[in-house]
Amino acid sequence: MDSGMGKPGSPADRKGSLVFSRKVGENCRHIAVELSEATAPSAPGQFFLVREWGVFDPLLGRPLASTVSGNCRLEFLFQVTGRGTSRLASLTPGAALELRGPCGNGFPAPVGEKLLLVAGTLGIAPFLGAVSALGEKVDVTAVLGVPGRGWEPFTEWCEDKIPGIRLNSDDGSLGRRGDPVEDSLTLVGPGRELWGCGPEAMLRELGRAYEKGCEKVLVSLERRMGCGIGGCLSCSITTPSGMKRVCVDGPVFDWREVFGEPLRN
Amino acid sequence: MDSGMGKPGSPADRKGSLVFSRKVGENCRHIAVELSEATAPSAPGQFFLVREWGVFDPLLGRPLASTVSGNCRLEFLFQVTGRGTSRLASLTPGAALELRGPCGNGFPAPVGEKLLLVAGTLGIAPFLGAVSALGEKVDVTAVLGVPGRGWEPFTEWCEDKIPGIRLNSDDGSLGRRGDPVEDSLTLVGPGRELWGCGPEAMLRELGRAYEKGCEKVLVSLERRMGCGIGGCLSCSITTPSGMKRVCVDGPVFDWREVFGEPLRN
Amino acid sequence: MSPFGTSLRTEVGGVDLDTPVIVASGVWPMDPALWPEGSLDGVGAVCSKGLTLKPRDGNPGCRIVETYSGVLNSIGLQNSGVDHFVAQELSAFSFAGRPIIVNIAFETLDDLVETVEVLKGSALKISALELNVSCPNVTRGGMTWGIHPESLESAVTAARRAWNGILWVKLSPQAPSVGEFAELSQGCGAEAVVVGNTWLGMAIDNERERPFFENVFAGLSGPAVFPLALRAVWEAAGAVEIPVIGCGGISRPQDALSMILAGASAVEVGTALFVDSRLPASICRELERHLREKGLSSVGDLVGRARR
Amino acid sequence: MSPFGTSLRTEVGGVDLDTPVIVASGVWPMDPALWPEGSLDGVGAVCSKGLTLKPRDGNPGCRIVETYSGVLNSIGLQNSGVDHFVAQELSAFSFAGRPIIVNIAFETLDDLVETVEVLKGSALKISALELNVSCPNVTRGGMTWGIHPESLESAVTAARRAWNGILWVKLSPQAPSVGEFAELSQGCGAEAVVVGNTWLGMAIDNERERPFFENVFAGLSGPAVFPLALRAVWEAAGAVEIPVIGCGGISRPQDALSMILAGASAVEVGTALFVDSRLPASICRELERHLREKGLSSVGDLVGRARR
Ligand SMILES: Cc1cc2nc3c(=O)[nH]c(=O)nc-3n(C[C@H](O)[C@H](O)[C@H](O)COP(=O)(O)OP(=O)(O)OC[C@H]3O[C@@H](n4cnc5c(N)ncnc54)[C@H](O)[C@@H]3O)c2cc1C
Ligand SMILES: Cc1cc2nc3c(=O)[nH]c(=O)nc-3n(C[C@H](O)[C@H](O)[C@H](O)COP(=O)(O)OP(=O)(O)OC[C@H]3O[C@@H](n4cnc5c(N)ncnc54)[C@H](O)[C@@H]3O)c2cc1C
Ligand SMILES: Cc1cc2nc3c(=O)[nH]c(=O)nc-3n(C[C@H](O)[C@H](O)[C@H](O)COP(=O)(O)O)c2cc1C
Ligand SMILES: Cc1cc2nc3c(=O)[nH]c(=O)nc-3n(C[C@H](O)[C@H](O)[C@H](O)COP(=O)(O)O)c2cc1C
Ligand code: FES
Ligand code: FES
Repeated sequence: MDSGMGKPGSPADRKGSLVFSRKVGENCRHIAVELSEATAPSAPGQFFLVREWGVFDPLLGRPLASTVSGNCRLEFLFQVTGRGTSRLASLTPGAALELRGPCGNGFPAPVGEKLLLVAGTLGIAPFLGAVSALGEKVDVTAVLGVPGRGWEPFTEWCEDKIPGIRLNSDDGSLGRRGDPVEDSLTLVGPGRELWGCGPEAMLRELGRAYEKGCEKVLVSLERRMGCGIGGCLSCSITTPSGMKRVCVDGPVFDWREVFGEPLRN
Repeated sequence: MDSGMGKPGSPADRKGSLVFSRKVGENCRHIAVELSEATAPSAPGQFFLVREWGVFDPLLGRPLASTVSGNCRLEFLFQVTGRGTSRLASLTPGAALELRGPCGNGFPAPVGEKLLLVAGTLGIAPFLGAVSALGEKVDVTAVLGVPGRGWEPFTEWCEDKIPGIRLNSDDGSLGRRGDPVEDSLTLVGPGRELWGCGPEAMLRELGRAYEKGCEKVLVSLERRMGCGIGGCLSCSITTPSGMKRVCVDGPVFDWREVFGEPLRN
Repeated sequence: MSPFGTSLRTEVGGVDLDTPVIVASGVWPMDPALWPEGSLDGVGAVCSKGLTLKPRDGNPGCRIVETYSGVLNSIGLQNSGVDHFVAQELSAFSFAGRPIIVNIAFETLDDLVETVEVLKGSALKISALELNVSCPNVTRGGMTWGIHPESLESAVTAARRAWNGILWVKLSPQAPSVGEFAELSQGCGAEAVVVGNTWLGMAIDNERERPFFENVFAGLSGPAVFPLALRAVWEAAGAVEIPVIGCGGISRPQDALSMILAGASAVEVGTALFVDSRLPASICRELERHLREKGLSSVGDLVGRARR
Repeated sequence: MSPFGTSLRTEVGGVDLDTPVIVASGVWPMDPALWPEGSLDGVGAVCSKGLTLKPRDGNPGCRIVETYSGVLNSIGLQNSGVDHFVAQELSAFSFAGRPIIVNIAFETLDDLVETVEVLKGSALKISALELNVSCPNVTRGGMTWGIHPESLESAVTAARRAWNGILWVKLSPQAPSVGEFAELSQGCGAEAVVVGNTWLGMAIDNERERPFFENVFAGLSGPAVFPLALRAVWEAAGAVEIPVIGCGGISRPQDALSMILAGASAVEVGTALFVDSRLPASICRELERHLREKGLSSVGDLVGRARR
């Protein structure tokens, strides 16, 4: 049952107030929230269910990885994909929020000294905290993939936060042409740990890192959520070792726990 | 069917943005809204259904009298009494609103030269616009009643907007001790028109003005509303001349239309 | 003229519509002079307020209470009676220039037949009769007609005999099986069924420790009921050949599309107009957008597409 | 110990509760170690996730969709089976220190009886059995038990024979008459009825032009259904002598009070915990406030007060 991932701080419900909400390109927002009371510190990969306070439409909190978490302050980076996130994006400073978290198991401290982070667009969010938290101790390389033109404000923002981040775009208009998995496969090898976050198809592809001698591949999954704490089974996934809840058994899983044994050629 | 009240500008649905939201004491707010597009000019006593944009909880717009209405700008003064108004009160500048209006029949231009306005607490709202609109042409006296201590910020705010307003409070802590009806009855007489807005019991009492020779008493009523435009019959009242809709047949009615013939002794 | 293309034209249960968006009964003024700016755009037809044989004052006391994303109403069929409707209201109503659907309610079958007789005498065109067997807000008649198979059958049969124009039946979602009741209506000769009306709910005033409404129960409508109404439409559309008109909680353009994909040939919008008078136009734009996206040419192609 | 006064103590259908607020089945972890800070405060009892005889993986595909002030779920009774529950989960669950209500679902009467037999073998205390005849998310069993009088009767009778502890029946709001079904449960020996479960709804994915859920239909819960559930509770409480436990859409403290005033002896909260883990404590404060305001001494005095 215990996945051995980064130990969770116990989640709590907190009221918060929006400090700022900045556009990062057309469709993304960087927001900061001041909490009424501190939560447990959150590890990279842990998340919060974020919603507007006091209204029931939209009803559910949206799971967002905290990119920075201080004592009473949290930051998030999110994309507007639907009703809840567009609502969150429309809020102005001072707006009252409700947050549940930190939820789930984050990424555990890397065992080796070399870490490769692979992100598809907003999959970069959980890594933003990791990069600063790991600091000098670990040699971190980050690889990011975006569709292409139009994503400049987003990639510039990421480059600012993670100097040296390697850019990939489908059409080659930003950074390398290609996808972040291919790019990352050129870098992995024995002794390097790999963390991935992004579309599920991308995460599955990361299993190819095992062929390159990489021994530890961790991935952060997404599912629609209800409770966020393991009670409602909305976020269940079928894995080789049975049903798992993304919210408490994950969202960070060992690649093999989710996708089974990698094919080796 | 036609009540002969102030001609309504045709209502429309508009998107607006909150310009400011200022506390006026514990429980009241003075807000300004910038509209995306102008509405018809509104007469004193006409109102708007005001709601947050894009969410369905709370669902209904709250009817609020516009205290000031310019081309693309509206101001409101309201009390937090329940879920909808407390939600409106929590919004911060920039918040997106939806407004339907101007709705209903406002107060028609007074026929005489002397006008007496009688308000119970927030009943002052529709008169704020009237006082400035009528300006020098009419000799206006405003009478306000409040419960007492605690309402200072509100009464000060009103005194600032309507210099010379006569204050009454239940406990005598603010202005005269007594109720605004008694106070106004000392002032009415032939040739003076009376407009009232406040609790229904107070409005009924205003019928006593007829005894004093006052010939025209107009009152603004409140009812829970659905559509605000005369379609849903949520706001119906039984009157001596049949069922009336507060939203389109009112909210401003001739006192006799609502309460019947006044008792004369 | 409709600002929307011919792709939205459709014939539903014998009525030709420029768009498949109908204003539901009882939520919007019959006098188009009262309609807010732009709210006629995209409207394919308009239902009258529920009419009864004699004038009714409706229910006393509180008539509307807001709930989470919904409203409870207990209007109780306030209306001026069918005579006044035909003599006075219908002509103003006709100014909207849209097909008029006349919604009627009744306590007894005799009432029903008499009401229909009066409507037959109208010089102005009535595009369809919408038989309301589903009003939860009256103690006699109303919903009770729509929740027992035998009474539904007798009502639809009586209406069918009395009325030679188009007949729609507006079913109650309180019926034990919506599909069965839709079938029954079809069997009795209805040209279409409207699924459905408000859902039986209530609210309590905690301070006064009593129900808000004099009649205790009231009808729930608005966004909250949309998923329930969508399911009811799905069930009905699976049970009958005649068109199903979807009604209940449609609040955003996407909802109307969902209803149509579930099998509705047209939709009625009600409560959502309280908060957005331009919803009909937005629905039309959404339908046109979806048709383009899927490379289809007519709204009829969308009906029931999610059932394939 | 409950931080709330003795005024909230109550006995409901044979179970002693410190407060009348129960955590509904299927929404909250059975392991109290997973409960957010402060969420045990004010909780009078906890229902288990719906258990079945054999382990179930639940439904494939999308399991939850948000609706206007509500959620549709199609979990499909994922659980590890009753054996595993008794052997493993019950002991952690008992750590909550609250009465445990075991919710069970079944496909056949034999399943039901066998499941009960396993539960009888438990060394740890089970305060009541909650017979779930109302799950809309399974194709066999589930809600079908709760919408036909004969099948409800057979299920409650079988459970009653097999189980000598306290028996609650969780009714379906899809039943044609909630009052009648509550009475039937009472007649078959239930100590209390829970009114009710989720409401049958659905959602459509417009882009993919198909239902979101593999089973098409799903269960609607949350704020949206509150007015409907309140009405169902009112009906049930008018029909039976045994306690009614109100469940459905309770989202703010006032809602729980309304349910109790309508006739519920206790309430279950579900979906609202997704957004407010401290709701049970807030409900208790609201009940205490109301008791003080009305000069009453016990929550029992509030039950059905709006019916006077
Ligand atoms: C653990 C976790 C961490 C996440 N961190 C981030 C982050 O830091 N930044 C970011 O931009 N996004 C993040 N996401 C994704 C984000 O939660 C969804 O994009 C968001 O919930 C969609 O809400 P919406 O209102 O925009 O969409 P909706 O209108 O609700 O739906 C639009 C689409 O979003 C998907 N979706 C809806 N609800 C959820 C849900 N609860 N979880 C996942 N997908 C959903 C649906 O499949 C649908 O296609 C994370 C998701 C998880 C599970
Ligand atoms: C034409 C008109 C003009 C008004 N102008 C003003 C104004 O300028 N300033 C101001 O403070 N108030 C005004 N009101 C009253 C204001 O609309 C209500 O106080 C407000 O709608 C209550 O909403 P809520 O969310 O606070 O209360 P809710 O939680 O909805 O209910 C709380 C209380 O408010 C009453 N109420 C609820 N809905 C309505 C409604 N739609 N109409 C009337 N009463 C309702 C209920 O009876 C209840 O007791 C006006 C009302 C009308 C009809
Ligand atoms: C205030 C109000 C009045 C209504 N009056 C009638 C009526 O007279 N006749 C009728 O058939 N339906 C009536 N209805 C029901 C609506 O026509 C519609 O069927 C129902 O509200 C569900 O749709 P909605 O959620 O889009 O509003 C009324 C609804 C409301 C809210
Ligand atoms: C995700 C989810 C899972 C549920 N699982 C069960 C279950 O296993 N057994 C059961 O009897 N009810 C189950 N329910 C129903 C709830 O217990 C409750 O009766 C219903 O949701 C209505 O209450 P609410 O609106 O407060 O949530 C579930 C509800 C949800 C939302
Ligand atoms: S979201 Fe409820 S169990 Fe994961
Ligand atoms: S609010 Fe609809 S008729 Fe007045």
